[in-house]
Amino acid sequence: MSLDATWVVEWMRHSARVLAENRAELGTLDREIGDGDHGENMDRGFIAVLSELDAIPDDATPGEVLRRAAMTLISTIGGAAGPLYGTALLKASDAVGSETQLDGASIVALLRAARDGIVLRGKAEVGEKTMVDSWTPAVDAASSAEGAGESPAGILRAAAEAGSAGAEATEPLIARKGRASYLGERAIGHRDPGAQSTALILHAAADAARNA
Amino acid sequence: MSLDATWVVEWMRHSARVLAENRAELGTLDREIGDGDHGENMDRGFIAVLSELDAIPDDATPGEVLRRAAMTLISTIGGAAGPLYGTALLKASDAVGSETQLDGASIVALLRAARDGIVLRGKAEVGEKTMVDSWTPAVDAASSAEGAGESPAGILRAAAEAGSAGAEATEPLIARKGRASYLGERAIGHRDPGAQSTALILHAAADAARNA
Amino acid sequence: MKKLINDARAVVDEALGGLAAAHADILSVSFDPRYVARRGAPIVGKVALVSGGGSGHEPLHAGFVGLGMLAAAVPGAIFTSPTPDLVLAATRAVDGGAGVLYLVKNYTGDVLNFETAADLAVGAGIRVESVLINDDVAVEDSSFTAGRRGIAGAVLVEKIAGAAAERGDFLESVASIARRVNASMRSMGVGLRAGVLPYSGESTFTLAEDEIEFGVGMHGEPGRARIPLEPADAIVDRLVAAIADDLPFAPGDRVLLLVNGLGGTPQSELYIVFRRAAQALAERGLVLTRSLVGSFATSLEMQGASLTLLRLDDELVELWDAPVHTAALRWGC
Amino acid sequence: MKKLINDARAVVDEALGGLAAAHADILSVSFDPRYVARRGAPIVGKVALVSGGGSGHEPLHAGFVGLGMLAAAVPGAIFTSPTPDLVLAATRAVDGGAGVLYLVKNYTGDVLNFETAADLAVGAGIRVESVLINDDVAVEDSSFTAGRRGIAGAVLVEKIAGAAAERGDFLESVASIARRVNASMRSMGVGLRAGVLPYSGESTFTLAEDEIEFGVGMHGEPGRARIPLEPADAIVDRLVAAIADDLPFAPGDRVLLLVNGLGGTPQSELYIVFRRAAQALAERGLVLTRSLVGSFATSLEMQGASLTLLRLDDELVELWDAPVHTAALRWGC
Ligand SMILES: Nc1ncnc2c1ncn2[C@@H]1O[C@H](COP(=O)(O)OP(=O)(O)O)[C@@H](O)[C@H]1O
Ligand SMILES: Nc1ncnc2c1ncn2[C@@H]1O[C@H](COP(=O)(O)OP(=O)(O)O)[C@@H](O)[C@H]1O
Ligand SMILES: [Mg+2]
Ligand SMILES: [Mg+2]
Ligand SMILES: [Mg+2]
Ligand SMILES: [Mg+2]
Repeated sequence: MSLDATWVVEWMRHSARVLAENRAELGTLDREIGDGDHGENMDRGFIAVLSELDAIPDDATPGEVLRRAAMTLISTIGGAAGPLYGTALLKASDAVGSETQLDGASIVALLRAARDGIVLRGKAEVGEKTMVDSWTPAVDAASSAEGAGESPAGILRAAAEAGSAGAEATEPLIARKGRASYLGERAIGHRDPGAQSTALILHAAADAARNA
Repeated sequence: MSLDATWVVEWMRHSARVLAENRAELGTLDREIGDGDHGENMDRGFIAVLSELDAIPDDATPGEVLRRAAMTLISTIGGAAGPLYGTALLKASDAVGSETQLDGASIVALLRAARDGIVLRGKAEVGEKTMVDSWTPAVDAASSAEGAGESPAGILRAAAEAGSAGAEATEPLIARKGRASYLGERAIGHRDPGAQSTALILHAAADAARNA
Repeated sequence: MKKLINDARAVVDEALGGLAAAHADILSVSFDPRYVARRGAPIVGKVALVSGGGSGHEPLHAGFVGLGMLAAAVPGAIFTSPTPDLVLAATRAVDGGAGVLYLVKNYTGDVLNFETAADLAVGAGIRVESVLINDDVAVEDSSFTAGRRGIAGAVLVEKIAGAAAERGDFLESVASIARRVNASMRSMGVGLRAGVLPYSGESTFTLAEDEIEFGVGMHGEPGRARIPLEPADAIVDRLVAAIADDLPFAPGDRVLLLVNGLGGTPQSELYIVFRRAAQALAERGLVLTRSLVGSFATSLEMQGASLTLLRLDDELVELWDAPVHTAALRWGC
Repeated sequence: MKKLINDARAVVDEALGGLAAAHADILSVSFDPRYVARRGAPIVGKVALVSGGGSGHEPLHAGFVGLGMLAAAVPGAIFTSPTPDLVLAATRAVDGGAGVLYLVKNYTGDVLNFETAADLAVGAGIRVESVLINDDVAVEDSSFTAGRRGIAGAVLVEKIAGAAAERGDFLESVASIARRVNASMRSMGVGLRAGVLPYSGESTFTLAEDEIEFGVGMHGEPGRARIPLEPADAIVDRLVAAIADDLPFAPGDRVLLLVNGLGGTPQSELYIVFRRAAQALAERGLVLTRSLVGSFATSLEMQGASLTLLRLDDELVELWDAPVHTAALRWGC
């Protein structure tokens, strides 16, 4: 079993929908420990990706779709999340190269490259209360699932669930990167907005693969 | 029976006390249909009069006390009320000249001169929702009481009561002078702050005469 | 509401203390009697402009003391016009022998106190002229009111008459230019949330969450009506219509547009207002020739803005462009 | 809270529309891609300063575009740093061949986006240097945070480096002056009431009626602590201590003091703050040599203020005094 460019397109569409639905909630999370714009930023970026998808040729490869989505996010989200998610998708695109069918190993490579891109740009380690705290457990879970012979859809579901757990697990943490790092102990008890949007995007990836 | 300079001094002292006590209420009346400063203004002015009284020689005439109080009010109240009350006391001072004992007729002349001074400066007629609506019935009541042979204390009490009634009677009026004139119909239902402070000052005059 | 103040009754003096410390090159502050005078005043042979009024409208008027504008400002207590003795003291401090022009916003208190001051000054041998500023079209000028109020247009009168004084015009000529500016301008404001009086901690008025005061005065006095909150463009269209129809301004007129913040409105909103106002003027065929955007005549921290439109001619443009160096307005030097 | 806006998502563009209409003599606005450029840019042979960041801090940065200051400003969405393509577009528009200096406030988003833009610009053959601004002493600069934030001190860097560019300094020299200003200045602010995000209608933070945020960031980020509301003088003393002890500033140092309003604070309160700050500097033996008071780096309509202290030397004074002509700062011309 494998996933193709249609899956990437659906992933982006699902992401746009779920981020729109959660715009206010992400905004609230970011108001609590940041500056309140994360919901707006993600929504604006993925609305732009939706328009971009319309312009993508039918025969585009997964890597091409990812690259165009990445460029769109970089030029529409702004803030910290824009370069981070943009780099993530850019590195994911590099990882899958010109493949047209993505098997489990490719999916894991894609997720890992995305995470590595974020770490490269943002220099955050696990436990610093950022989106990395959702990405890294997701990559690990995906890798285990792949090792256990799961389908791409199963791998993505495992990643999404681990990503959600990772986002939730940011709540007790003190932040050491990004805007929330100024809060010190006052960040405790609040979920990191970027980790939450990562969890939503990972679920969108899994949902997009469900009927694939 | 007559009143002397001691009465004027006591009048000013009583006025200062009652205006201080009603500072917040006068402020609220003025916030409702003006700019909220009337209580502050009157209190500031009469606190200054209190200090001025300490500097007045024991042998000062009623007219001298009134003149020094007038000058103090003019240079400390400001706003509309400062020149109006200042002129009132200045004209009252002129009216009693160098008399040392004020009989009923002098008291009426004093009040009438005060009212006329206000009308001269402010050009307000009765019914325009200003302090004149307290002063004019007070002068009329004082005049009647004097005609009926009342004592100075009785004359002042009659003036004070008519002044209070006049202040209350400003409530249903539309204002045509001062800051409240901009309100049109919205002034209806609110008592004019200047009419209210006039009523308080007239009561202070009567109270000061009680033990005289 | 919270304020960055120490003592409610020391607000005026302490703010003047800061003004003096920050702008010693421009002005000096006398605390008792209280007035603000241009550094180097009196200037012999030049007409001296003096304005004043209640405090709480900063930078009006003390922020406009300096080269090319006011010779002195006389700040009263919060929302309370200053007393005649203070105006007289300021007058004496800045009279350079060429006479003093009082610029008085039309409020009963200001008029009465400046009137007395003028009497006293004339009695002391100083030539004084007074010009009344009454640019606010919010309230009808009829025998049923105290007449039109003076609001943000005061800044334009002070700037332009100040330039005339600076170039050496005689007292009568400076006064007549000030009257011309006043006659050629109209203003109106809108309030979204009232300022808070420092001594009582109370708002000067209260509006519902969906209400605005259309035509609000700069002491929080009421205007034409309370109306529902609308988009900025709709509010601006109402203001422009009220102002432009009043003079009236005619197609082809060159105009100066002042968008003035009332104290608690951020600059971005003032520019949103300016944008639509400029469009609305263009739609009426008016030629936007000069602009000013900022919080110049405020009402404590009131949220809202006012528009002022001034019809220009060549002389007014030249006087507007002349150098000015005050705490709140500076160009050309 | 009510705002004078039309559409929460059009706020930035519409405010820029007003800026363009009011200041056509100084700047021009490109809406797509969105940036603000100095009129007449590019200027051949002169270093071009480009800054930018999230919107909601007006007049920062667009209000500082013009002679003697920025060549271009790149305003992002509200509180969101602009994207690299916009910075690149602005860079291309103003590069006069002598190179472009990016002035970047230290926020993860700003740093990342300007970093990418610099890569792209260098790829396009444009010489680019970047200087990071991080004047806010509120939060410790340690490996446990994203580092010190850049706040109102940005205005001083832009003014002084802008003057160096205007006099014809080379790129490296302008960058080194900008770094010197950044290294010689410290800032800190206090918030009394948060601004409201236009798109959600929600405050960026919530304080009790008797609380203030000591060391607040200019996006409403928290500072050192929430403390009880105190008299202005006590608050100022805390701020001055935090700032002056940090560099540290030493007796005899000549300093520039900027008292900056955060958007919803009236000028009178800023001068009350200035008054005490000037006293506190004198008590420390610091020599107040230049002053600036106003709302220059705001946070929507937040109530509060920040202080910035810059240690001066002869060259910095000369560059500070050099002519500047922008929407929000003007002197010497
Ligand atoms: N250095 C970093 N590494 C990884 N993620 C980061 C870093 N800095 C910030 N983030 C993520 O970005 C999120 C904030 O994004 P957003 O609100 O859009 O940007 P901004 O902080 O510029 O307003 C945070 O919740 C966090 O997950
Ligand atoms: N033209 C006038 N004639 C008589 N009284 C007036 C006139 N204008 C105002 N007043 C009185 O002054 C009072 C307001 O005084 P105050 O609040 O101290 O001054 P201001 O209106 O300048 O703030 C009004 O309530 C009214 O009674
Ligand atoms: Mg954010
Ligand atoms: Mg009043
Ligand atoms: Mg008043
Ligand atoms: Mg942001």
